[in-house]
Amino acid sequence: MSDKPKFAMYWAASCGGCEIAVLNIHEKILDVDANFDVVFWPVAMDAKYKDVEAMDDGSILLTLFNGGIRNDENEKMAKLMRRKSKILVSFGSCACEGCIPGLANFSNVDEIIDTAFHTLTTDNGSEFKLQTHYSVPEGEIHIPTLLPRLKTLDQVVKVDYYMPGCPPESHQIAAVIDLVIQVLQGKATLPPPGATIGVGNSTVCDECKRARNEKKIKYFTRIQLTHPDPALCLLEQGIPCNGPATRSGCGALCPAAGAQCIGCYGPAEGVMDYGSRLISSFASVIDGNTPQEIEKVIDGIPDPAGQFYRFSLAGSLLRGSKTVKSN
Amino acid sequence: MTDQFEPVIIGFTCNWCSYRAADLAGTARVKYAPNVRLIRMMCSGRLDPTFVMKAISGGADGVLITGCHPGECHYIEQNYKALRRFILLKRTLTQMGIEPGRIKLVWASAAEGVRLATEITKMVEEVRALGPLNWDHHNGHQPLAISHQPEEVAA
Amino acid sequence: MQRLTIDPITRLEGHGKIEIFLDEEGNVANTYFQIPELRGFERFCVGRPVEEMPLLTNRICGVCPEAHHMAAAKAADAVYHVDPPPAAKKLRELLYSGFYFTDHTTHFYALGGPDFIMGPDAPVAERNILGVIHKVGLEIGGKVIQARKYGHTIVEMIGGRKVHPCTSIPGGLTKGITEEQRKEIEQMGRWGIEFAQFSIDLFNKIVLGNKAYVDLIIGDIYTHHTYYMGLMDEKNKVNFYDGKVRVVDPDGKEFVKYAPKDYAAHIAEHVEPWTYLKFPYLKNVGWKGFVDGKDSGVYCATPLSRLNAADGMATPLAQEEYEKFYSTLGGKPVHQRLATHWARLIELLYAAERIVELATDPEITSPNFHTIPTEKPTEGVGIVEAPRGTLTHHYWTDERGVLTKVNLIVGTTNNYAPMSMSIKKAAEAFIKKGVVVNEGILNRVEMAFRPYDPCFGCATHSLPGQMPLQLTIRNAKGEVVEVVKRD
Amino acid sequence: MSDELNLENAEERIGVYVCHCGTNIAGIVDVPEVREWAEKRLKNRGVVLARDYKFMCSSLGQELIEKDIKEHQLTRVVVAACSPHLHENTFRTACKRAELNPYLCELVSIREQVSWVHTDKQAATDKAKAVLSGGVERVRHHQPLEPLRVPIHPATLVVGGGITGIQAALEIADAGRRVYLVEREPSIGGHMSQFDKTFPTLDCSACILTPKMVSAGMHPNITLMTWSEVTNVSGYVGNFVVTIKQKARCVKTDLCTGCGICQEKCPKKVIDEVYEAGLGYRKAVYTPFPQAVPKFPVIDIPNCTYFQKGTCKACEKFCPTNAIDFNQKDEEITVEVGNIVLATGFDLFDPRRIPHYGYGRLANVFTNLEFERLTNAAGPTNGNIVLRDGKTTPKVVGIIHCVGSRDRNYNNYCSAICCMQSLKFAHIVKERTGATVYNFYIDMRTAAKAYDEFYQRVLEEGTLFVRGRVAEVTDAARLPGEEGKLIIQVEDTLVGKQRRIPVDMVVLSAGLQSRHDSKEVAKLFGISCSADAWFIEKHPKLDPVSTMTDGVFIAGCCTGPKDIPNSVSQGSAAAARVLTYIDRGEITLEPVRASINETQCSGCRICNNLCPFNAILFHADRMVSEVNAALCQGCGTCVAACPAGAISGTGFSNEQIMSQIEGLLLLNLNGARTQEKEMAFA
Repeated sequence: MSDKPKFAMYWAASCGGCEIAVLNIHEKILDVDANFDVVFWPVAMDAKYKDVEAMDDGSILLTLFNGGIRNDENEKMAKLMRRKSKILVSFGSCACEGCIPGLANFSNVDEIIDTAFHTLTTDNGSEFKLQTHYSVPEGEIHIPTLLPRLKTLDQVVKVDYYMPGCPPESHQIAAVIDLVIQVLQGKATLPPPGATIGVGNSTVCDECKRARNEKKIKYFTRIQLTHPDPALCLLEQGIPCNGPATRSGCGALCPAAGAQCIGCYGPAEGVMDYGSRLISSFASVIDGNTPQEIEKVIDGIPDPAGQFYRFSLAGSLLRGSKTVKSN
Repeated sequence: MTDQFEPVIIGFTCNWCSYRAADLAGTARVKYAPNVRLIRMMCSGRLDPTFVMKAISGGADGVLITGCHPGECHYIEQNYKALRRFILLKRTLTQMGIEPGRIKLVWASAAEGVRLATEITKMVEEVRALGPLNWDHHNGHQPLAISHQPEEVAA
Repeated sequence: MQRLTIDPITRLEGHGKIEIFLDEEGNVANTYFQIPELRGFERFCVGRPVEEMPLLTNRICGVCPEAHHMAAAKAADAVYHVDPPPAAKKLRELLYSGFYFTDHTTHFYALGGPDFIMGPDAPVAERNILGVIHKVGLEIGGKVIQARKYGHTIVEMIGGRKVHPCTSIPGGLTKGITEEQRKEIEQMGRWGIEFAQFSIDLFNKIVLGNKAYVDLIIGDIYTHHTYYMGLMDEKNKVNFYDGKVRVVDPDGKEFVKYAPKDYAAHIAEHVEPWTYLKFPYLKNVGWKGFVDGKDSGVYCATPLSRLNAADGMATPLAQEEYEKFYSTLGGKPVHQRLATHWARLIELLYAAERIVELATDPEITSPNFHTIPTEKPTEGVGIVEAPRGTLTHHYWTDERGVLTKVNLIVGTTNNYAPMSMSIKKAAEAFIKKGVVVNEGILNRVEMAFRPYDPCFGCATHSLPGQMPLQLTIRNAKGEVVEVVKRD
Repeated sequence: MSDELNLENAEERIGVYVCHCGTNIAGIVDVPEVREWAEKRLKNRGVVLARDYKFMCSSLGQELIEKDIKEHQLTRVVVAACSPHLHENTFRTACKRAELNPYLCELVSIREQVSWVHTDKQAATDKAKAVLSGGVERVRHHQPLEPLRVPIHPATLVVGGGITGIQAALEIADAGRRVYLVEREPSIGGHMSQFDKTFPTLDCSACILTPKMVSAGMHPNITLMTWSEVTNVSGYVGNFVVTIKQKARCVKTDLCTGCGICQEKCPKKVIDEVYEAGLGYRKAVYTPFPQAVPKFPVIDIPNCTYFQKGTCKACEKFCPTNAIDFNQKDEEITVEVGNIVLATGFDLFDPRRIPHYGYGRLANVFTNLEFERLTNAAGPTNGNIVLRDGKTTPKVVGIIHCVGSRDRNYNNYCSAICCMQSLKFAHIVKERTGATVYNFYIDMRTAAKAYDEFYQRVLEEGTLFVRGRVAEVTDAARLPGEEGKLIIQVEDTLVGKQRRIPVDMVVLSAGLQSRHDSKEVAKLFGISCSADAWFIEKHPKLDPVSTMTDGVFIAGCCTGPKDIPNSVSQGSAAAARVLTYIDRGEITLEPVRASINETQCSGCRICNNLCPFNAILFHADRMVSEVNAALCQGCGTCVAACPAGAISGTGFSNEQIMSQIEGLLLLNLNGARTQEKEMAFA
């Protein structure tokens, strides 16, 4: 083992996009290799849980942890990585705020499993019952147990830094790796603990090229039902774009491609509840003063909870809907 | 206390109308249910939906939002913004499974102490009927430094 | 009784694990291939507006988000009964071909190829892309990175983002491409054709030139006589983006060809209580367990399956290779799973050729890339061919186009049953009484499912690729008697 | 994602003070228990000491706080007592004396919001604890602030040229300050100019009013703007910008001498609904009354033959100074003022709304204002009290009190002046006609200097008083002697029987009500109205001429019915308040303001049109928005609306409100849940 600082990357309940995004920093990967001793990175190399367990606590300098905490194994792993790592980075939307899988917190686990095993094409004998510990003739085999709701990493362990995005943009990842390397060489200092890194200071509008005016929303429409002016703010054209509330850093890719921002970079600095910011700002500029007028405009948003908490439900103040049972 | 369920309701008031209505109810010795705890803001336009989320996640069984009557806002028109936010917020919360009766908007002018008191008592009974919300119980109670505190450490 | 646990990645990590039970003699009694996670997309997509599905289902898998993006977009078109303008369809297919190009390249050079280029028994430290670079020469590394970059660039140009594209909406796309972009894509496509041919030559030299490998490929160990499925154009040529689903039987005869909307009449999903993943099979043949043959509904959906199910390739160079493929391996259908790697290269070539075809289509830069839906949204099915198998999205909505029901049959899932079978067969072949379990065997077991390029991202969350293995041998009491690691 | 509420200031040393307010609080809330609880339970929230005291607001109570701040190095103070609207300032000043920034003090109300409104002692005590802990959590996040200082523009706007407005204007002008006096009608004078005599002294209204009108008109420091209306008000105390619409007079005031020839020559007669209350005529070019100030007439365009038919121009032909100018247009004039006095007065209750009193249907039923004109020497009958036929002198007159007042069908309130006015009428009728006079009253209200004496005098004069609300006035004769008369049907509650009293003339003492447009006016000036649409005082007893809006004062009948002496004194009072501001030169404002963090602002422009005071400007060059602290009124709407969380507000920051919520929820009402919650502090 070299005496280079140790680096680890781990995924819990994630789609793997974060890993791809890291691979997409191309040449930069070699810098990682040059400056770090990569001790644990399931996708890229072989290493075993036991090896990590064997390491001294805090012996890994930097761990990028992506994926939400969906089952008991994710949770165990999160605690292990926390113990072993000096700096634990909550990497990607899933770990930071739950991301799309966090929408599962609108339902409880029973409903989720029940739905998945009662689709049109599923043929399940009425007696069918999923079992995490199952006895086969040869012995017992087991699969992990889903938690009552998907948790963000920082709801399970203390996190040192947050790096949002679905996935984080590769140029941001590269920048962060550069920073860490500079810190190692004493050329830079780490941001304050708890900081959000690899992002801009503002929100997506800051990077969006579209022209903007004072807002007065007379109606909300949907992207497929209109041909919006490509040069003008989408929100002003009634398309519920989450850009105003969403952390900058992506380069406003979606609005640039004619699509509304869906909020994958999460809330801006200091914001406690992403969805509330959107509810408040969208509502404030609705053009209507009577309940009737206002309701009519709001009817244009068919799924408010999904619209406002698309990526951040698991990390929101409410964590999920009322049906999410106790844990 | 009796063992009947006593809901806790957080009430947001504006400095110019509804808070003064509450004061007036006081000076007039109008009696109402003790379950509401009021927060004073300058204007109902200050109402940030985050406050409502915070109250619910912190264990409130209901939230009462009050302000000047439409057209009588001390800041001319800001209570309309409160109304717009309230309507959108309520729709969102309904999707989250929170009964509409738990979130109420009441206009009360500085002269309407009695009205405010009546509305409060009415709401307390409605929420009592709905039963405890106990959000913090099933979502892990948040201690004073809320977010980014591991919940089990907290709970 | 002894028990082997092959736990891809790590023991508690749980991205699919294999349980191998040995009888008292130490022969394989049974194997269980478990998928330990479920995210519940079918549940929480309900209530969402249908235009969000291409964005939400992206997040099912970060490796093939493009596939879900496309399937969702097509299902959404169907929900609105809207036919996107030709330019939109071509742009989507162009994006998709770019994705295929990257994905197949990655798999061959980083994941599948090394087994052959380096040899199954080479130490794992060498059996990876770096090893390949050392053996074949440094410039190849550059080429591979280049190829991945090009693919991503095409995806980003049309899809707006490198990972999780955002431009497909009901009725088409939110943007088109400029003439400059078109030129750039065309050039990348032409380079891609050369790269694909280079890769095929490499395969011929190293693999087909080596008798041991050829034997391994055509040997019985990696062979299953199953049904084969793939998406075909009207001439029964392989098409990734559009067409009808064609299934051929183990003898290569057409069993059925159905339109996406009819999928439910032909596909059903078997469930086992010990895994979160379901086992799709051909409804009209029936579920007979983890067995192959004409009477078992188990089918396979991989590059090999597509070639088996097709009458040929739609582009000239790929067609040549297609013919060479079957003449070399003794006619259709080819049941040897390891041949999938070769088949994948043929698809790589097709993808590159298709990129050039589409990039040179006069319509491709048309500003008419979206049709506003006018009909009432109801129900719709969208099917595309994901690299790892036929991908089906089926949505039901209310009159506002808000989802009320969802059904997803995702790529890798198609191959869950055959994969389980391959694993069992390999285990039986290599783990026999008296045989010391060693690295070579581990890898051979691994080689059994690597051809499927399993992406549990689609089914659970983990990534495809090299799955470092560990074998723990326990006696009947479950005590560890031997641990064989690969490091 | 990051946390707004971390306890960086966990080191605060907080002093808690719980007030008994005699028994006002202690009667219901177990004050000692609350104190003890705070000391124990809130210890780990930074509470270093908790005291209770009989009257915290007393000088001794305040000294207690000051002493503790010094001796225990308190960094924060929480007082649980009455409403902040009453004593926030008291305790802030106490802190200031002890060199603690006054804004580090929080006053929570356990009187108005707890002890006075709840009966269950346990519940009240629990709530008091919760409210207190809310205050403690909140105060931890208070920031030391400095009040904002705003210079006061020395000019003043007075709206309404009645006696109240005139009085206010004169007081301020005499102090040497500029006043803009705006009146909607062609002349100042208001209702008082229509009266004949004023009770109880019976001196002639015109005689005492005219001199004031004149001096207001000639005062060098008063800019008189009649035939004008305020159309827009912007800015804030000390710096209002007011737009005034000067309606076209069609008379060049610089040339007009007020000779009145135009009025003589004008061929067009118009019924004078305003000044003569519909009893008399005026011309299409007119001054409302001879002593009008200013003396310049106006042309009533809708009634002017030239404007309607295009010919006539008599006034122009005969005007000796060519002062007539048919092409005059409405003008908009903008003035800057530091303070505003509203003296917009009242409207008379319209007795038509009470059909059974017959006004408008029965010719000889008159309103009080009509009767004032009848008795006025300068009025349509030169002061002769006659019936509608213009000649017959009534032999029996019935005066009905409380018309539209003290009546839940119309206005619940007492109009304050009707009793005295009706007595005055009774006296005048007797004096001038010797007729029999009946006064129908509910009860007699003569509570002011020399009022009751006047009542006695009228009694002695032989006016007949019937106690009871009149049921109806009819001309349907049923009994002999009723023919051709108006019959007043009333229950005499003194003798306890129904009576029908035939009279020749009925005078209705219609009550006072708020101006028909008072709600719009209130909105224009940013003040609020009561349910009856009277303007609301800052405090009904202690600050009756101020409003919630700094720099806007109210006086006279626009705040509720008043007699002349009260109106005049309110005018003076308002003037005095204005002059104090002006002399101070500047005033201090609550430092509750919003500000935008420019690095975090994305320039999304959501906030841009949320501010009714136009305090938010957008810099297109830097693509960021900015709040102008001088214009910001601190409502916090933009703070709540900013999607980027880039706007913060002093005094009511997110941290303050969020932690107050947590504090309030610390103690739930059910014992079981209480325990649950307290774990949060473990």
